[in-house]
Amino acid sequence: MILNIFILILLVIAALWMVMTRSLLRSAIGLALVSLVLTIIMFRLSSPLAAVFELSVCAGLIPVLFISTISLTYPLSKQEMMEHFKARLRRFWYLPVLVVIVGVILSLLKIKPDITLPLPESAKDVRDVLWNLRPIYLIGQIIVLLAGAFGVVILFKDSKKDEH
Amino acid sequence: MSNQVVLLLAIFIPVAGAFLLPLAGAINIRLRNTLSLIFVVSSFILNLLLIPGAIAGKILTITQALPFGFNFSFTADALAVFMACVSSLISSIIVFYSFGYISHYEYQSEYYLMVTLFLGSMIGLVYSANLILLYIFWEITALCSWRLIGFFREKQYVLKADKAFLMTFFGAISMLVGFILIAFKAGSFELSVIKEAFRNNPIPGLIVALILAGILSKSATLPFQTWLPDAGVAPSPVTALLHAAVLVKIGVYVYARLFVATIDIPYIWHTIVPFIAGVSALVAAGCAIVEIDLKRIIAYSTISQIGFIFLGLSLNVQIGLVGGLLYILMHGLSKAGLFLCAGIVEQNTKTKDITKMGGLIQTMPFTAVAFLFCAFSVMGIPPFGGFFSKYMVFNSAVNNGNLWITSIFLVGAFMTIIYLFRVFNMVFMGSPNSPLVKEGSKTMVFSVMSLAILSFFAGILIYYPFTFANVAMAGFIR
Amino acid sequence: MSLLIVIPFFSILVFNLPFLKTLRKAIFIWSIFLFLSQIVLSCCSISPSFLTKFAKPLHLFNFNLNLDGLGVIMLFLSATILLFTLIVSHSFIKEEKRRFNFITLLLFTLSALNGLVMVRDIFSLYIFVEITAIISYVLIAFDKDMRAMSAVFKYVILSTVASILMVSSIAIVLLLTGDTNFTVIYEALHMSGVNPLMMLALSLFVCGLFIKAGLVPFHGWLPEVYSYSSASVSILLAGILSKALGVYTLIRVLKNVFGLTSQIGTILLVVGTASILIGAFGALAQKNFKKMLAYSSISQVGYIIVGLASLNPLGFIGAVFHFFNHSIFKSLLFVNSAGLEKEIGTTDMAHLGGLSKRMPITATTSVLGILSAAGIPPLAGFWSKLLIIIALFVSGHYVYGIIAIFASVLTLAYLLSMQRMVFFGKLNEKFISVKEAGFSIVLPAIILGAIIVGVGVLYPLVFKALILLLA
Amino acid sequence: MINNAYLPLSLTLIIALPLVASALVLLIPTRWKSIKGLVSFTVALVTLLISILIYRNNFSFSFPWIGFGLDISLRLYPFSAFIVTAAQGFAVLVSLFSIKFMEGREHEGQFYSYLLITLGLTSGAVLADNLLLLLFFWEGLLLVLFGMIAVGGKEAFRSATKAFIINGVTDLCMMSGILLAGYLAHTFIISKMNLPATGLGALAFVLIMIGAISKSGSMPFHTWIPDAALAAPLPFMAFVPGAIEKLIGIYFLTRITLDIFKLSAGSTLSVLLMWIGGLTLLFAVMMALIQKNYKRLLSYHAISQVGYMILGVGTAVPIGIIGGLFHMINNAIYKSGLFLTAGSVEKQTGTTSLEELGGLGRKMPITFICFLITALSISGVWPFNGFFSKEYIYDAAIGKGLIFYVMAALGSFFTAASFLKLGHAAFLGKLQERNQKIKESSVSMLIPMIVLAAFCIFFGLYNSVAVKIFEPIVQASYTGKETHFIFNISPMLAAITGIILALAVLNHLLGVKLGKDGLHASDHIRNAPIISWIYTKAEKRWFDPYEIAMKLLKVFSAILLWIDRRVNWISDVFMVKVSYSIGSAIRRVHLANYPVYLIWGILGFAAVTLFLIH
Repeated sequence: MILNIFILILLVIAALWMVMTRSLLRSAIGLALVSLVLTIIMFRLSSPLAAVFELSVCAGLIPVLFISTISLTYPLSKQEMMEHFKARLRRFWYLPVLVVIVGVILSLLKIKPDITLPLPESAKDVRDVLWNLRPIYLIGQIIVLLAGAFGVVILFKDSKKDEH
Repeated sequence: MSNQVVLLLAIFIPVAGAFLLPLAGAINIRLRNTLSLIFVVSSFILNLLLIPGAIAGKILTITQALPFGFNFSFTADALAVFMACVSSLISSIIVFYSFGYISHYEYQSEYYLMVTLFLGSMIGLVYSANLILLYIFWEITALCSWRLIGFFREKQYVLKADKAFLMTFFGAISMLVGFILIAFKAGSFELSVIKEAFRNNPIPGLIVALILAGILSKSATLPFQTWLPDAGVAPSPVTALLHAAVLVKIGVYVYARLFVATIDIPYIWHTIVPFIAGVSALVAAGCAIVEIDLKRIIAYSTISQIGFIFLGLSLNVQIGLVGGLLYILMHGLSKAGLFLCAGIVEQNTKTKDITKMGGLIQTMPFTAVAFLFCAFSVMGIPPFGGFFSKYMVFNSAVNNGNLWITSIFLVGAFMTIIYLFRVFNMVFMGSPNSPLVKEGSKTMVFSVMSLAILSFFAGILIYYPFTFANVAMAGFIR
Repeated sequence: MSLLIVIPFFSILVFNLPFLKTLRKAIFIWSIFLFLSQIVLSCCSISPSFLTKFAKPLHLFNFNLNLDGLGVIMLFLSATILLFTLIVSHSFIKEEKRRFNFITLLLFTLSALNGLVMVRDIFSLYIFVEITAIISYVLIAFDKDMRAMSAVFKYVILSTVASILMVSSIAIVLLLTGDTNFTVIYEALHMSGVNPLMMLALSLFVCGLFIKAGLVPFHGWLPEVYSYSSASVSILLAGILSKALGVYTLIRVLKNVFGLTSQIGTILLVVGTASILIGAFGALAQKNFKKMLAYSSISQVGYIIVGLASLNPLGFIGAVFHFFNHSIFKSLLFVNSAGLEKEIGTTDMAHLGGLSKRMPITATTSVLGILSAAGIPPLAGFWSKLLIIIALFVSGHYVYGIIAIFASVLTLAYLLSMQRMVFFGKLNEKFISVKEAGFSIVLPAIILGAIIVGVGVLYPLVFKALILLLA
Repeated sequence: MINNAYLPLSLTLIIALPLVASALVLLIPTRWKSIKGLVSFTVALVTLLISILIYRNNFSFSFPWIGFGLDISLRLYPFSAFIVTAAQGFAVLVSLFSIKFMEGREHEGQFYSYLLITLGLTSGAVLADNLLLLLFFWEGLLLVLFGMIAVGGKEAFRSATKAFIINGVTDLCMMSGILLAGYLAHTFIISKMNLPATGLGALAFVLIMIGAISKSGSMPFHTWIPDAALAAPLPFMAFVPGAIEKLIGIYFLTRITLDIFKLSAGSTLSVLLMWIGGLTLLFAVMMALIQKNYKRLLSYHAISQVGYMILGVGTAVPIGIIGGLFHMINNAIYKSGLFLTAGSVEKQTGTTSLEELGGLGRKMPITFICFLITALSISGVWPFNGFFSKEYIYDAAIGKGLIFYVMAALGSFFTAASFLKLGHAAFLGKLQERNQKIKESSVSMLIPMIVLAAFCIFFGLYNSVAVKIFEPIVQASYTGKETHFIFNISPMLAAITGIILALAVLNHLLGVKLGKDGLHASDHIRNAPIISWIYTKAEKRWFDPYEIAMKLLKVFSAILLWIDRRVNWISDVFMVKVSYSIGSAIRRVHLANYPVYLIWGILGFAAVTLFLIH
């Protein structure tokens, strides 16, 4: 039980560090760290499939993408970085405070989850659930992907044209 | 054709016809003007057709049940037919008058649309027997009066129109809440059902107060009276239509329909309402004596005369009821005359400030005589109709035995004489302060003279309106 | 039913295939055809017999969808508002390329909204909410105007927070009931009785939807997004998008999943009345036409929530009817503001004045919109507000009823001041040359105005249809 | 003489004929010279003949007009018949006089039609047996009053408005009094009403009395008459303030004191009446003394003579009432006679201010003689009618209290003094050169003067005839049985009046010696120590209730306007400021950075969860 709490605290610290760090590069690395901790939690909660996806996509692919693009950009000078940090500090100093307050409140409630955990009768295979029981998810996922890609294309593709 | 058809036509010719007018206006001006006059006059004639039935005491009802209890139902009893005839008569004269008046300004088709719609919804309101239907027509009149007061598009004038619309809307909302509460107690919005439900027990004071707020805001009595003088910025046929003949009478009619004909209010209200009316009459008369804007003076005098009508209706004395109803007719006629004369004077002298006028009787004799006749009728001088209604209202005040209220209204009557003569002298008599102007156009002078003569013959032939009012108000005193 | 989602989606794919460049011109006509057919479909499906007869072929894929009364209204509304946005955007977006992109986005919204409306399980509801949200981010930022960008950034932050709340609530629900289908959850939750966890799930989901709907404690993003997004997008947003995401899902979830209990009723009451008042007072002091409309839509959405909170069928019908009316008159007012932006370039009311002379049609339609918003009888807004007020009185919330009805005086106040500042008053010389807005703006205004008057005057038919659909 | 069948027709004819004729007169084009005067003269004559014919009958009938007690019921009985005939008689004389006098003046047609309307309405009011019908005719006179004065000239409308407002206000009091009386007695038929003069009845009596005495022009409501004297055309002054108003006012006063309220002799109300009569008597005649204008002097006298009548009727003793009524008819006769002399003087010399008159006696002998007769009868010299009616009033007044008798005596002293001054200033003394060419006025103006002078003498010599006319009135209410009152003039009172008249002559001679000519005969009284202060204040209209009321009203309505502005302030300024301040507060709170929105959201979420879970 203590281990879980320790991992959760680790997760929160990693997230805070990601948001508060000075340089963009470090925050991208922070993102990878957060997803790593998340995969550990998922493994502990015995859902290997989700953990594998989390590890490969969120911990692997996305941070690589971010780091490569950020490294292409022109690095900020030390002094500018300090200013950004102060500005960000001024704007987000209360985030950790807020998290603590909400945590305290929720603990006060002492929600006693006295419900019996209904074990899923048959560990249905993800594949047949996706295909037979809920095909709508597939359509939904496809539309989301397409919408996201299309949105990025519309907003940023022709911006290059404007530059030159 | 059967009376039902006549009733529906009387309401829906002006209401539906109003929307044709802008189209007719696009074709040519004369067609639109005559069309609007035809609608209004035909509604008046149709109402006249209903009189024989009403006098014989037959109550004509049309009901069409709709979901949620907002049924589409009308009743034409003597009270409703009386009010419908009065307002449609005066509106037809005013529409005829506005041919000459409005021709100088733009937005004319909007004006004619709104005036005809206004009359149609007034007739609809008078005949409606369902509280929600009544509220719908009530709000349409508020909407039309908003557009009409805001006819001249200057920002100041539109501000006044908005103020008038907001105050009447505030009153209407509180009245709607009152209606809903009544419908809860009685089980339906139908007036007939409500009448049965409250057959012997009076309704709680809160509901009376809420509905009274609406009535007072519409008929411009004390707490809500400031919008009426401000609405003087409207063109004068509108102020005549609004102040004198129709709009303020709606509030009084709903008081008569609800608190006299359908429900009996707790006895304490029979002293509160006359007291409010008395104070309002005094305050308005005081303002009229001191004011210098011609239209505002006549508007204040309307507020003060409305106090008299409320006195008559609220004292629970039979002669008072009949007197109140007659007062509506007489005051409507003469006050419309006063406003139209003010319109002629204001349009020709281009100013509303009476201190700058004077000696106009030399060049505008007809308008002056018409103004004097109408003023006499408002003051209540015998051969004119105003005398009979004033005497009946005072008689009911005396019979009611409340000396305080009688003395307040007596002082009010004194002040009426004084401020009306003050206006007459400053405008028409004395040495002219500004160059004298010629008489108004033919149609305007004719309509003003007809109103003056009507209020004179209303006095001489008082027997007919009296019997009609007597039948209308029979059997309401429990 | 599923075709309604699939067809617009496939049409996007088809038009975007590289080699079919020549077909690009046809997308405008095709999308208009698509919207019109959906309107016709939703109109005929008011009579239940139609659904059963024609629904069979639509069941190509068994997506576990079904269409109830509320869904039909939503289909109709989304189709009409999208149609009008398309027509208005026609005169705003000039280049061929950007217009094509805009139309594809609209088709995306259509399929997403249809999906949202017809879906029967909670997770796919979440998915479609996410799709619509993403598309609305892109739409708002479409003009890449700086202020729009900052507004959309705030909107993205807040709506992702909302999505997180919803996802966690779905997780808890899954935990409790094991299945995501509405009916299954409904029975499971009601059998197991009240337990704190279920309450937590409910509050999470409801707060997520409050953020999306822009009700008072969570309404921060709404004014900026509505006023800084481009003219045609603001019509879509105010008309249907933010309400569909927030209010429709709230109705669906509360009615079918968690069930309307008195506790949630009081929350809705408090939030609704607060948003009515703050929306009305906020709008009173505004100097910008679109910002005032944004605040006013907060206040009107508050009416819908209050109608829902009265927990009786009358209130429900009133709330849905007001939902319908609000989207109609709000999009009418935004169409008028689009007309203003097109002809004058600014919607800052301080400089405007006396435009009714120059733009008569826009002025008259905006009068119709105002009166319907304030609830003046002959027009549609009055009936829905009346139903809501009666429902509140029936369910005993007299104080809230009185506050709600007297807030409509405030509504009338700020709308009249808007009408006075923009359309009446003296025409200042800069706008002498202004002429009436183009045909593509005037047509939607007239149609919307006609709908308002038609619904208001023919209220018996409308009531019968509503009872048929909802009761 | 006419059998009963025609009586209802004749009664309605008396009322309707003048009204119809008045409309006719207006239609006659102005070109035909004096046709209008002739028409009004003939119509008045015809109604006079009708009323003389039906004089003897005692008859009443009514037919319903409107419900609630207002139906047309007319009653002819000796008292009302007498008043109607007297009114028509005066109408005949005045219209005859004004044929010549009003010739060539603009609005002549309007003058005659108003004259006829007044005649019709007066006979209607007198004949009415229903209080409401009386009120209808009574307030109708208001309309005509305004018209007749306004016809006088350009600036006449100011005094016309003043007259209208004063009469309008008092008529409204009378209306509420009548309604109260009708409410108490449950009927408006005068013959059937009898009410106790206590409590509400007293209030009703006072209100109705205000209407009656204001119509007859007594003290508190008299101020319009002197102003109207200058502005209005002279025949109006001779006809309405001179005769008609006195007739109706006192007729109605007697009806309420005798028939309706049956005032007991010593009751407070009768004392009140006597005081009003006494004060009017005294103050008006003192004002008359100092007047410099022929017509204003006469108008003040008209007010003071009413004092005598009210004093007489107020004693509520048979002799007093008969004295009052007798004085009413006497005063009507010599007052209109005097006004007619003023008319003929004005016609010839073009002015009525005494400075420009003098020595007209030689030029206009007949007018001078008629003036002499009427002046002597008004001052109460023995053979003429004024003496006898004043004696009856003295007799009744001394019975009630010495103070009333002293006031009456002083009054007659000043009356005599002022008429001596008037006669001296106008007719004796040096003839001014501007009046050299004048000659006696035309016959048609002289006849009415001569007739009236003859009546003064006739009623003086055969005063018992007058008493016989008024006896049945008093009998009906007092003793109920046929008792004949025998009045004889107490020699002692007659002696005192003789002494008073002699003193008046002496005072006049003293005045002439001091003031060197007739005009300034009264100056020595004018600037006596305290009296002069009162006089200057009176001339500056301090004591004029109308002016005081108007100033008070201005202040009162200013306060009311302030109230109205406050109510307006609440709705205009207060509401707007409050709502805008709340609105801008919300706008300011709405900062641009999203963390604030986030915090609101989370707090909201926390509140919802807390509420739901507990």
